[in-house]
Amino acid sequence: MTVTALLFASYAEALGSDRLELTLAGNTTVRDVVDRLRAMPGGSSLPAAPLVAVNQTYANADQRVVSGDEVAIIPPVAGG
Amino acid sequence: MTVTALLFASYAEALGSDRLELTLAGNTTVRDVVDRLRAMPGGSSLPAAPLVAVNQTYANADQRVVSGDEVAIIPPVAGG
Amino acid sequence: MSVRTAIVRRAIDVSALLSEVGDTANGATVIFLGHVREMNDGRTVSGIEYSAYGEMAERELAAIASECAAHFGVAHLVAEHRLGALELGDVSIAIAVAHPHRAEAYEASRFVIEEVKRRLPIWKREGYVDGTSDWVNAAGIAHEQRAEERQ
Amino acid sequence: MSVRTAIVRRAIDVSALLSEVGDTANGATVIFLGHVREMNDGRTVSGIEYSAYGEMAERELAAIASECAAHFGVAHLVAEHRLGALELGDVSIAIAVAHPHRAEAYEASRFVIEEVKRRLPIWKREGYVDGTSDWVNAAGIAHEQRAEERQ
Repeated sequence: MTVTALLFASYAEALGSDRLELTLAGNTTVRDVVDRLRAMPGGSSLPAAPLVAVNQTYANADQRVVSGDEVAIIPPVAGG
Repeated sequence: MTVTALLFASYAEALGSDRLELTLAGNTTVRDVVDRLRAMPGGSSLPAAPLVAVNQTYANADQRVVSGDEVAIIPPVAGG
Repeated sequence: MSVRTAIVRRAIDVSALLSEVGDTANGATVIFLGHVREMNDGRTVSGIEYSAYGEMAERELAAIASECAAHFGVAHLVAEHRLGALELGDVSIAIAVAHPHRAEAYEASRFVIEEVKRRLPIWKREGYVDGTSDWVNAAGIAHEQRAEERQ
Repeated sequence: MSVRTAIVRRAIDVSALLSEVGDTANGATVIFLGHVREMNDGRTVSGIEYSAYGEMAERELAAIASECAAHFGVAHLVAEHRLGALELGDVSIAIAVAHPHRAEAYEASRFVIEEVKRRLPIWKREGYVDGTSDWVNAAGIAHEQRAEERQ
């Protein structure tokens, strides 16, 4: 299965990309997606447990992801 | 001695005037001024202990007033 | 720091107040506007005539603003209260506060309007669509309490 | 009741927002404005570049406004957040709330800005007069806490 990982701000700079297509095994959770990103070059700057949104809704680390999901890794927000 | 009593809003309507020169004995307090006004025609609509300002500063009922003072009887305020 | 207050007999220019408190040192601006409201206590309002103990109202509003600036450390504070005949929707009071931080900006703004309601010697006579009118005594209970405290 | 929110890439027109929430049914309007501030953590700022997870930011801002309207019963609520390169003093966010009563108007306004700070997926890169720039992590601690709560 394939999910789209979105990266923003400092996280996008660290990984050198703001959008990555990841191929993962089935039975995958948010935590697995984060672990995959952290294993990539520059990925060590991501915290082990960042804030994540799946399909634009904040999600827990153990939430299941399915093929086609958009998994966004959210740096500390600073709106306002 | 003479003090100027100022009346506003419903109190001015009740006494038919917004400014009265009152001649009083010496040794006079805010309470005496209020009592004098309440004894006048229409004065019974004034509360026995209204809010009062002497020379534009809120004052207690037992505050002394002296000749030339401006004693304002303040109806319930409704600014804003 | 700048603090300005006024009791006015003209329309309040909210955009002008905004420009007046705007600078580059502050992160937060809070503006409070009071309007003439169509319904009050179940009666349909046609307009409000605001009157005041003018000189004292000016002094009290200035005092409220000074107390606010000292207490909350506001950077800029402008407050104007309008008198005279106001129509539905007209702005009766505008308070603009700028502060480096938002919590203080909100608290300072709220302080000013609450003190205005408590102690500014201003009265309003509400006109109703049925042709009647009445003095508004919104602060009646607080007023009696304050008067009693002073006995 | 009307509720409108937007993530925009143009200057925020505060007067237009004011007109939008104005009607004759409400006694109180509270406007909050966030500005680009000259000093932050002791460094002199030259400007801020705001970026966002755009679609999610639009959804979250709309959700915040809906929650606010439901909770406080606000009559009108308009909130706009700006993205892109902002200069000193520029308005980054404007929140306008109209309510029959002032206490609720203040509380509703405060609710919106606090939720925006907590959960709107927007980031800012602050530029300094010395030519450097940095991602601003004002909500860092709250962020770590939220992330941990979700483990």
